[in-house]
Amino acid sequence: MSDQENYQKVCEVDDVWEGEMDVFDVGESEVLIVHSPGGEIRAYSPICPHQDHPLVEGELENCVLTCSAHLWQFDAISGKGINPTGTSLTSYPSKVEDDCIWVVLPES
Amino acid sequence: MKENQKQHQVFIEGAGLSFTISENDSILGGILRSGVGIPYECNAGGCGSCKYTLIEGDVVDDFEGSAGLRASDKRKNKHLACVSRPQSDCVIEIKPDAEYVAKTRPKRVNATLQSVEKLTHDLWEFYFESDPPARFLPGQYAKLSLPGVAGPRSYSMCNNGNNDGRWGFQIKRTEGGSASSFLFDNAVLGSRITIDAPYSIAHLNEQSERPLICIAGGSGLAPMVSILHGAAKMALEGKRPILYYGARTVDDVISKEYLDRIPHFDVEKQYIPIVSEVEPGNSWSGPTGMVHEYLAESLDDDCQDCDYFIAGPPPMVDAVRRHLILERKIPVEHLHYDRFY
Amino acid sequence: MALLKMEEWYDLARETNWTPSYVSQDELYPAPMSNNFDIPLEKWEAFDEPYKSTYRDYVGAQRDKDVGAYSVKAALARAEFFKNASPHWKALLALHFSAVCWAEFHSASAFARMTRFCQSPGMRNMATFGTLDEIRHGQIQIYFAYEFLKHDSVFDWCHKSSKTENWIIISLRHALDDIAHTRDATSAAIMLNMGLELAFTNLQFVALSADAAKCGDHSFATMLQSIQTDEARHAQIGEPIVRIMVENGKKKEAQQLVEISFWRMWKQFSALSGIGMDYYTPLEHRENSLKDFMEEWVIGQFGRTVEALGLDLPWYWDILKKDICSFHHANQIGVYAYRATEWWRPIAGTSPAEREWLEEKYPGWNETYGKCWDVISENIRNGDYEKTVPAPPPLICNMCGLEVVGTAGNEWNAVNHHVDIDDRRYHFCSEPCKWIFEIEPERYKGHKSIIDRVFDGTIGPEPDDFYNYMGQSESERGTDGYNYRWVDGYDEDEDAEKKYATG
Amino acid sequence: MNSKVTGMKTWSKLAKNKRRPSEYEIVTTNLQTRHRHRDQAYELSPAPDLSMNEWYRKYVFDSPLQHDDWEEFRDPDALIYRVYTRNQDAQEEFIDGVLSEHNEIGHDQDLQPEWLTVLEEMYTPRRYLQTALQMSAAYILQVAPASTITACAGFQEGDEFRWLQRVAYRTRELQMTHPERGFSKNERDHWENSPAFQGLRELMEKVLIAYDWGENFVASNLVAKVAADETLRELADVARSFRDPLLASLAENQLRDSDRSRRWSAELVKFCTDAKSENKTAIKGWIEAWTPLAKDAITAYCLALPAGEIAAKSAISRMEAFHRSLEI
Repeated sequence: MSDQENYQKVCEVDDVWEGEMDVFDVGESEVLIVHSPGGEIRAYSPICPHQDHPLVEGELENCVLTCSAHLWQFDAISGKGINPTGTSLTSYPSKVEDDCIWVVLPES
Repeated sequence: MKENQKQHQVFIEGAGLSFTISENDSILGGILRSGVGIPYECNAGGCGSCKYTLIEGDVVDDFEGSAGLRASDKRKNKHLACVSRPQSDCVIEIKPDAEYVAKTRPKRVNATLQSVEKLTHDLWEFYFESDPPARFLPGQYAKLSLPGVAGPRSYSMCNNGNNDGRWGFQIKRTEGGSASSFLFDNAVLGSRITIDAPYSIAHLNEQSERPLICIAGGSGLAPMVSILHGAAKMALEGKRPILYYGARTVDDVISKEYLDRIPHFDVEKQYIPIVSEVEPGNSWSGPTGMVHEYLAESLDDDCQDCDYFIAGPPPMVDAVRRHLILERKIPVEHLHYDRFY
Repeated sequence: MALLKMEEWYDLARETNWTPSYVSQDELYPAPMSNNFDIPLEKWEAFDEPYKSTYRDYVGAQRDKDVGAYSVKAALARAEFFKNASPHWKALLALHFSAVCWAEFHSASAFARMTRFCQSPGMRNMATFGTLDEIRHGQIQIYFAYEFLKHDSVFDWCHKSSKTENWIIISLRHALDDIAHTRDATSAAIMLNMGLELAFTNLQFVALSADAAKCGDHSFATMLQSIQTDEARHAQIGEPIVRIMVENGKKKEAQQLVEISFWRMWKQFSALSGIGMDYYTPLEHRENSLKDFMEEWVIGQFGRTVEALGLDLPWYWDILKKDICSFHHANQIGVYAYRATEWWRPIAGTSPAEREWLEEKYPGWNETYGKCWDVISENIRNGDYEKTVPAPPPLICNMCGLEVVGTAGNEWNAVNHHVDIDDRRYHFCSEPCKWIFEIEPERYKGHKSIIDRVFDGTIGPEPDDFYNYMGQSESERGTDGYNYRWVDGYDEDEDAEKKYATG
Repeated sequence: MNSKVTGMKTWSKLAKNKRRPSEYEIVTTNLQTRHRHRDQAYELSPAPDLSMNEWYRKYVFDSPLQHDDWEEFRDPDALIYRVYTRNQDAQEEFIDGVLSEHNEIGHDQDLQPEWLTVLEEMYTPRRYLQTALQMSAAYILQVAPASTITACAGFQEGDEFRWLQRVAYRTRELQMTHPERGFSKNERDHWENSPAFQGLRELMEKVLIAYDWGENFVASNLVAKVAADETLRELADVARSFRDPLLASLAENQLRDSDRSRRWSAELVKFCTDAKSENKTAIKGWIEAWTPLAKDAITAYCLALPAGEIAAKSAISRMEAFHRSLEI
């Protein structure tokens, strides 16, 4: 894949434990890393698609991410809206390699 | 309502929109008055919904340290539209949202105090009258500028829009609150105030056919009374709205006589007051506890298909919406509320 | 609701003794778990708790108590409070939580012993509430402590301390195991409920709660009060038992159990709460001293309760009256001096203004303990930080596990109370500690104090061996909570920091 | 300056999992002190000088049931105190409602005489059985080698007490409606002497003195409690046929509590057998040793019920099904 060289390092896997999420700076951008219970790791845009509100202030419980502003809920693994449906988190390609988390961010 | 203030031009980047706004008006007020919609709720710097990025120009923030703005937002040159005013021509970045376009654009009017009625020991109803008609939808609120009180305060109307220019508000007396101290201690019939209204999209939607459930606490009663009056005009066949009212003590419960004035509203069947602190020995026989706990026990399984209006003290609104959305899985678009802090 | 009133059926739930026939009474109630003190069974069955509560009411009331404490709003307020708290208050919180979380949770087992091995049905039921209460107290306090952990790692000890061999933890464990966990159900009930809860929880929870409220930590204050109301419910187990003992000719035994447990607990409270009250509580929030509290609540109130139950005041009452003005002052010097052996950041609490308060509350303080602090302060001013840490290990009491101390200065009065058994010399800080040992040497003589463990080679000779043994990595060793800025007062922080910081 | 004050993500003891711990783990793990030194569970003279250290060594450290790290046990319900009281408050409110409702419609007046006899001889004496179960849970708690086990046993003890009080309540209520009968007077006699209860009493008395921690846990939670509960289930079934929906509701609610006991007990079995195959042998042996007594107890009780032998058979088969589900 030509993406290979576009991967940027976000953090170490140990920085975000299973059941946690956190925001990291990658260059000029920010990325939300979600480490779901069960071990899946995802990278998302850190802002709720509803309004300009940081998702990291919400809750991550049982693979459901809840935004603290209006309680919009998303599946933490697929990023799809649970309530309301028909919306989803902006997802970035990510991988785990050498105990680190890497993402590909869109060109800004 | 002096219009001799300096005017500035504000340009919304990306949207290709621009509007003129007086130096004394908030960016949010200016945007809404020009017919554009952007997300907002509390209009007082608390909720953070109306955040924008300042690209060029100067603004002044009226509320330093507002809860709606984080340190990281400030670093990114973000401001809150509801509590910032332009000091020069500006370029800002914010995503317009058609849902928030005002059905009636907010206007400032002068009004005088016409009547006062005591609903409980500390919740009073005040009626003001303006020359222009009172234009608003059931459930909306106004920003009141009161003599001797710094900055406007938001209060919901308790009546319906009308051509007579009548504006009804319910205000709770709070110790040391300057707004309530003006209204309770200093105002006399004929006292003049300025009303900037209407605001909020948490208003009654006459197109919705879902049954209504109104949940209020404290002075959150006002928009519910407005909504119930509004609903009375709609022909919701067989779908009686229900009003849950959370009161701290038995003395805070709104009388049935007052609510009996709402047309087609059967207080015995449609009004459920819940008291959280019952003094030992009190003869209160109605439900007790917190409103959200009562809802947890009493809402029917078909509660999914209702519209919910919620207003009251922030912790109550928060607990109720958490229950409805997180536990009852009610679609978020069925909930109508403004987040105040 | 057509429901019976509690009084109509409550007694039936206390008629639950039966006569075993498939096993013997002795098998069902064996030593060391049970002891009926040769009092006939029907006398024990007459156990009557003054305040009655049903399971139904219990879960309702307890649920309500927890609602506010666990709210998001309360949690935010606590986090905010903690961020702004002074090093004084942080040290107090760290000390409080690391001592009480596991200790309270562990008490659930002591109450369970009463439920299983006592022979009074009423007590069995009350003790079941006690068990549940103690699970609550362990859990709610550790939950509070956990909120501070993300700001300050010293709070890790609220969770990890229970099984460590840190000398303060050994001392506390020794005292609690002695009175609550290694006694028969009847003795444990008297010792735990009278000697600890009835005597001291007011001191711990009401006083601390008042201080917390003054400092603006309202949710902590409310939580402490709610714990105190639980304690008041289950502590009532003690009084009816003492009455039964006294009425049946076992006053001497009851008296001794109260005397042992009260003294053991006094030593713990003296060191932990005493230092907390008179040194760690921020000066502006201090009203009463340990001595004030002890005189009112313990020597006064508890003393009257003891006499009303038909017991005598403990024989060491005069010793106690002197001890409340001295033991914790002397121990504070030790706790500060050996600060590296503690996991929190100890406070000297002897800035000029604080010394004035101490002198006012304890006339003569300057002439005695103050002299030690003069030397410590002088060393700090001169940059001789190593001189503030004593080289030789302290002498540790083989009963209470705390330092053997006396009044410092001109009135130096340390007396080495000791007992010799089997070629081993046991040291005691006081006559009552020695008296307890001599009542039943078998209970205590095999135990080694932390210093004994150094001398017998259990702990290796290197300094790090000592800390490793106590479970303390390098970052878990206490340092002065103010980085010595207290010496000339806390005001000129920046200058002082420069002056004392780079040691 | 002091080295910079920094916080931690979680307790160091929970950090190795690299997983955000649940509230249950935060407040329930590692709060026990006695499982440290083989001869010195308690901080006083080591065994044998201190008899309580001797007790703990003999019955816990030397028990055939062994685990290298008891602290790793987790309650499958992850129950904490505030959730326990919240749940049980709701259940008790429900029970209040059930009792009140039946009281108002004069439920007890309409009971048939032959059913009243069953209540008198078979139901109200069960408060003694509840006491024995309360005591039994209390023993598990005080010898449990980890705080997570302590908590499970503590809530179980609370549950047993809950039903002790509810049976006492019903006893008094029945007595008030039927004062001519033996309610609240003869329960102890039935418990001590009636053939129906002697098996259960023998079982409970012997379980109470099985002091080895492992054996006690097995005999109590996997055998005796299960047997006692299954007899209650049979009694409730009979209640339905005698038009006593009240007893049926109470029993159903009580058995919910028992299900929780079975969940954590089964989890503890799995935790032990996953760690050491010797534990499997030990648990299996204890179940086999205690089951005959339990079967006799069930049979004696059920034979005194109108349903008789069928009841005994179904109760026993449910107990055996539970044992099979443990996959020992």
